[in-house]
Amino acid sequence: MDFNLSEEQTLLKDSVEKFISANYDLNDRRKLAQTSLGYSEDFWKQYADLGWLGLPFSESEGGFGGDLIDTMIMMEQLGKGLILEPYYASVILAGAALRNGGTAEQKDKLIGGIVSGEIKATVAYAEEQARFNLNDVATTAEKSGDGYVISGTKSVVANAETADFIIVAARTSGDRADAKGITLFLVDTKSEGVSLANYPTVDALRASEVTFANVQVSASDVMGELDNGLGLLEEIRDEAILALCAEAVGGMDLLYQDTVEYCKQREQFGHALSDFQTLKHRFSEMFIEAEQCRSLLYRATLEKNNGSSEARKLIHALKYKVGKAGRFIGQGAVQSHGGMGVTEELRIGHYFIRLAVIDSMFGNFDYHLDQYTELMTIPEDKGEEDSMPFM
Amino acid sequence: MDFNLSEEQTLLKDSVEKFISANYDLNDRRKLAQTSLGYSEDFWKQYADLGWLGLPFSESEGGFGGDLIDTMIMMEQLGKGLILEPYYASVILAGAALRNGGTAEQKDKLIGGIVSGEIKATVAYAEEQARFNLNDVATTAEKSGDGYVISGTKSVVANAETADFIIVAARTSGDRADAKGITLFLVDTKSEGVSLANYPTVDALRASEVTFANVQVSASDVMGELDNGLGLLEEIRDEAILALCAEAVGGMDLLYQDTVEYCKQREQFGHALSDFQTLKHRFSEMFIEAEQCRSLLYRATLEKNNGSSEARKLIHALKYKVGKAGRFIGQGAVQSHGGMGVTEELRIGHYFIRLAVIDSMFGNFDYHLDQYTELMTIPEDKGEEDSMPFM
Amino acid sequence: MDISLNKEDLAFEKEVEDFLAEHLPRGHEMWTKRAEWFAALKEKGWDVINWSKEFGGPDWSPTQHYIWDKVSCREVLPPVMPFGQVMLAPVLMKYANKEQQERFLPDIRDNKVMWCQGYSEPGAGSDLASLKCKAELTDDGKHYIINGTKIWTTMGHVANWIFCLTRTSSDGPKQEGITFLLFDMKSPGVEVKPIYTLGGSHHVNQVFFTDVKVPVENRIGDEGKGWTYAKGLLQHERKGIAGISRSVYALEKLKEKAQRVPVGDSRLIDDAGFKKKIAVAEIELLALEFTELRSLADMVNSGSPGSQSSILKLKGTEMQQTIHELTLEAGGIYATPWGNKKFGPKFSKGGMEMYLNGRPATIYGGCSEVQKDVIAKRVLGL
Amino acid sequence: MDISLNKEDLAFEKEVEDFLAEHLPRGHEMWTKRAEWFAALKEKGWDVINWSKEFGGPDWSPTQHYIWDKVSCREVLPPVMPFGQVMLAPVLMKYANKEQQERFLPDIRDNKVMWCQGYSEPGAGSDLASLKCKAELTDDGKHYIINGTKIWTTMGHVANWIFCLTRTSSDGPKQEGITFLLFDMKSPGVEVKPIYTLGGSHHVNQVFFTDVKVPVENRIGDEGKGWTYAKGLLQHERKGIAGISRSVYALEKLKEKAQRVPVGDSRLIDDAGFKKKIAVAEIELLALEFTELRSLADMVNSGSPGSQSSILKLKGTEMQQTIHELTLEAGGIYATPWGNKKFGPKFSKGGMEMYLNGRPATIYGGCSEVQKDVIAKRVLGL
Repeated sequence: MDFNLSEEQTLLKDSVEKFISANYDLNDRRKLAQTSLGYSEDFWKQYADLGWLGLPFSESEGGFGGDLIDTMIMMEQLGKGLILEPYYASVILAGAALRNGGTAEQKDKLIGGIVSGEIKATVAYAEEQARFNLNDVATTAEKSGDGYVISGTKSVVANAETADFIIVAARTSGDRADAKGITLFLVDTKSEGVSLANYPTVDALRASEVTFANVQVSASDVMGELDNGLGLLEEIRDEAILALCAEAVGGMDLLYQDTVEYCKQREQFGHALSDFQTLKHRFSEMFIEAEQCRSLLYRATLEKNNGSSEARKLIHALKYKVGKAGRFIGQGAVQSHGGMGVTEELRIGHYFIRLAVIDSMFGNFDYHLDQYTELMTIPEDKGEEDSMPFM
Repeated sequence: MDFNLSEEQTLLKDSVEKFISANYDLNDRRKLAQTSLGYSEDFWKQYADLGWLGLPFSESEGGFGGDLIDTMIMMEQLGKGLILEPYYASVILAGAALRNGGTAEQKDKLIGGIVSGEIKATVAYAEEQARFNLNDVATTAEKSGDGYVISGTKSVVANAETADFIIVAARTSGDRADAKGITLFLVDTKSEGVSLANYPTVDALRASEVTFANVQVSASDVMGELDNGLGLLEEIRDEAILALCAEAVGGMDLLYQDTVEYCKQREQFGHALSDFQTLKHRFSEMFIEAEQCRSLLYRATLEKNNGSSEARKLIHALKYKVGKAGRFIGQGAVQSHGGMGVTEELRIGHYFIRLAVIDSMFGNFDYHLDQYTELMTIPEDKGEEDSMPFM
Repeated sequence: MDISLNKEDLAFEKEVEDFLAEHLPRGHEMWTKRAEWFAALKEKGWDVINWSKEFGGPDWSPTQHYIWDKVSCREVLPPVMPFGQVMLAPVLMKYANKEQQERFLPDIRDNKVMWCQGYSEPGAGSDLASLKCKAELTDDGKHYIINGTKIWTTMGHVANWIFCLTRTSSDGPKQEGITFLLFDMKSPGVEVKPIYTLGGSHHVNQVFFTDVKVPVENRIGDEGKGWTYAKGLLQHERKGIAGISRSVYALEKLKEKAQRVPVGDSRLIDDAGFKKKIAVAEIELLALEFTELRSLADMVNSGSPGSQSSILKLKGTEMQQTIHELTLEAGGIYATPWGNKKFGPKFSKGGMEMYLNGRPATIYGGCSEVQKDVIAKRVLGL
Repeated sequence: MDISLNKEDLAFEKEVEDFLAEHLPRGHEMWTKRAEWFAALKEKGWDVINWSKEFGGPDWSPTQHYIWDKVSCREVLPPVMPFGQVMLAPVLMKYANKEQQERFLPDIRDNKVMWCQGYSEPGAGSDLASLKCKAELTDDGKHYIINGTKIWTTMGHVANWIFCLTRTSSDGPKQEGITFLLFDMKSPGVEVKPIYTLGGSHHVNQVFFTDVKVPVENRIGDEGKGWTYAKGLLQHERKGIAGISRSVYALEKLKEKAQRVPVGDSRLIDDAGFKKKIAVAEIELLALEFTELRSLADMVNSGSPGSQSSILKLKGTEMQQTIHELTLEAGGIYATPWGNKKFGPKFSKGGMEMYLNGRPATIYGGCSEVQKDVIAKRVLGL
């Protein structure tokens, strides 16, 4: 049992921290968010140069050979910076799709470019009628000659505007909500019939509604198994949730720390705000919730990294807890800051929003609690009475 | 609109208050609870003399002619005293059954005696497999000649040991959980085949498991309509919940008031406990919860008294809220008292227990929230957008 | 005890309903037919409902006010900024001299002058009485010279006039030495700096005063007594903030909206967990409505609200936030596109903005923490 | 980062499991074969697992302690009162002189002397250092004379000896002038008065001392330094109170029990709402187990627990109470008969007693409010 970072992990953590503190001042971030691109291509090149874009890919694929723990460390630090670059879309989402389901050819075609920063990609999975259910896929891919024709609309696709490729979940057989019959396709964004409605999201990132109108793809664009794409989609979701929650935990630390610092300096009724017991206790509770999230993050990440069969359950638990605690911590921070908490001037408001957005991604806390409850182990009733009452 | 008590109501309230403060000192109560009867026949006679036992019965039936508001006032004050006499069983439960479902003959037979204190009665409705569901009745009453033969077991029947009559819900037709086919019967406790296992309950009251083994009753013992007893049972439940919640609200007031007083006097770290902001805020929240319960109590009681169709929904809302708030207030009081909160020496522990018991009666807060949710009005979707966002 | 409305009250309820049915501009007309609406209100004598009879108010009983709130909140009324009519006017009616009343009240009534509020300062929020913005009387006794700053000044960038708490003396307790002044926002030395709230909206400002000259005639009441005048005014603010009837309405609307959120072949309103959360909120509001009624009844009977009234602002704003949260949750991923107008269930548009903008409800007008301190002190005697 | 146990740890886990399988008396034998069990433990060298090697402890690593907790909590072990072995012994091993160690430790190890704790006083609970029970040295310097009272003395009515914090000086800060004394409960002047907890149980007492004479040889360490010795001891107490592994086990048991509660033709475990409440508790425990592990890892690496350890007592006791509440709810009406043994689902027996007895878990050993103060101070620097 060991919770220490290895030397490489410490180096990784330090280098991200250094980058963030040099480049992600709140004002600079705001300006960057308002550019037409919404992020910095320069930074993206630096990410590539530092090896970050290759982090989760194996060395044989031209990557850095990191594991899920490395990604967790990376995302926690990036979360503290609230970065605007499409790391999540291209490296986490598309990366997970390629690593877990890409054919040799697809890997060859994309991974090198993703690692060098020359290619960006994303995954399109959400549809309006599905709410949070990954099975529910109305977008269709109909067999047509050697290939398929894709039609449908995907919602809130992260960084689609700047993605060269979109990996899209479509139905190749079965009814709309069947588990079987879903297939993932690798689609060139420039293909005929792909149209995007782009917008900024409330957390200053970018996303799009992506419409596929009879988009022609070839059989070699199938990613993973035909009709068995749900498993791959769930794999992508699991990894995405781990990354998002690492990011969230990074933000939670800053939320309570900033709040404590702010309240130390601010006086009311002749005392620093931080002298008021109600606030002290709220801060303690915020700390506790952040630490409990960190514990679940470690637990779920380590189990997933070990390939444990308990991993998915833990990931549902994690997403639930991060959503719930994120709201508590975010609201506690805003309330304790008074009016300043919802201004553009302090970073806490931005973390507050980001945590709310993360909760909505891949299902909110209610959804994941329901999922967890369904998977929860119910032991066989041995009918034994406790010989002593509990405790 | 008027929330004032009438002159008669004020007199009633004052007389109960006076009785409680004269007779229900905590030590006296403990001694009384430990007697074999578990309450005082003397007090019972005083109740009768003061007219309390006739409160909900009409004047033509020999009662006092009070309404549900009067009963609420009565129960709130009795709740403050944590009285041990079988008022709830005989006047509230059996009273509701008789008033709402008794035949002229049954009323003649019982009400006079109940009002004078010479007859006591109770209602037996709970069964183990039913949990909180009133439909689910395994006890059977089979037609036999002119009458019926009752067989089955009823649980936690309030004050059955001292009851002369037990009103029991039994199945006369249909399947075990059918809404139709339930009939209430008036059974003399001394009838052959009625056996009781008596015990004290955690709140120092008395209850029994009552077994009916081929108990013979006549057709004139049917109370309310044959096969349509569920409505009567629900009516009894509604009135019982209103009474129990009035009692609970009385206890809540004392819980927060006692806690404030105790913490004013007790010093830690050089300050009265009541100077600590965390405790102050907890007390404020306890006060708020008690007042919110009182608001729902008034609302539900007044609506029920007016015969409003919204009454049942409000009664579910009330029982939910009283269960939930009762736990919050009770736990807050105990926690703020330190170790003293769970000793026999202070009354707060006794209210704490009583609130927990009330929550279990006729369904706990989860059950009533489910019931409320089911009955909740869902307006037709007019498809209108707000022209302005809310607030 | 009786909760039925009496015959007169029922007749009044009908009158309100009929009036709204006849005159209220709906939908887009809310913006194009504003003038007609306000004219109809004035014609009816209902334009300044919180004003005393002497100044043109309708002299409603507390019950009538309650009925108005309850009925009108089911509709969307063209908005009126509360600063003049609701917050300043009661102070003027009570504490200003006749000349000041004649000078300021008619323009407030006719929405001719837009007011803003100069209360909070960067170092004086919940502890408002510790304010520092200085007002010094000139030697000739004719003017005050104002130096200092105010913050969270809603609509300060468009308002014509400001009512402002200033410090004229630092001797004695902090509640003394505060003076209530009115002045023109175009006065030399007034500078308004926007504060951008999350998402870049501009509603609030910080206002800076450098040697702003204010005639003594613009002082309300006595010098140094401004705190007393303002305190009463804060209570008016708080009552409005609770917005219980509005929350009841909003929750009904949310139930409608949740029918429009598809969950596969089902709808969000049929999701047991979500429905139960709505039920919990509804039960709390059922209680809170009655807590408000009880407070109202105390007003009618004894002229002052009972201890329950302290609950209203605290729980009322919590309930608003609860409804915001549920609306945000209902929007799902469609609450995240900024200013989303096109995608997903339409109501999700602005869901996040509403959630963000709703957070300060438990901060301004006496933050929840202070409200609990107040209950501990006034109700529980601590 | 790695959460797997290494080979040695896995071997140890197996060893513990095997030992329990072979020696632990189960069911009713827990009471009849106690002596054999303790003998087997002693034989194995596992009777005083928290003691240092020098005094006969097994010298386990923190990980081994964790494994022991985790494995043993799945079973019901014959109870040992913690006062001697767990609470007093560490103080003796660290601060007592050799003679005292030889005099007291063997009897503690062999459960020959039953100890009780004299800490809290009616006026000194959370603020323990304000204790007043007085110990005065006689003129000849041979004895202390004790006058005062102690409260919440668990098992004081059957204990042979007491370890007691007394005040030998009132000069200086309240933490100074406290002296740690041991004495015989049969000493003249010791009077034990029962305190009945709700339901009439008698476990705790108030103890009164009137001129109780205690030889100076029974003082541990220096006069006036007792607070330092006791503080470390309180931490041992807290660790035990958290009981996280035990809660994990109890929640599994509750899932079994909820299968035995009929809800018509269904079972309580299939009730969506109840099941979800169990899931919420389980998720919190999943996190808390890992928080404990992280704290343990910090112990292994740096010799002191990390800031996470402050969470354990606070959240651990909350989780116990949550499980009590859920068990009470599961019992339904059958939790209300007092001492119910016959009716309803069997486990409901004692449900209310458990709920009541569990409330003080967030009070003693550092109440939750003080724990939050401590986190604010030590972790957040406030």
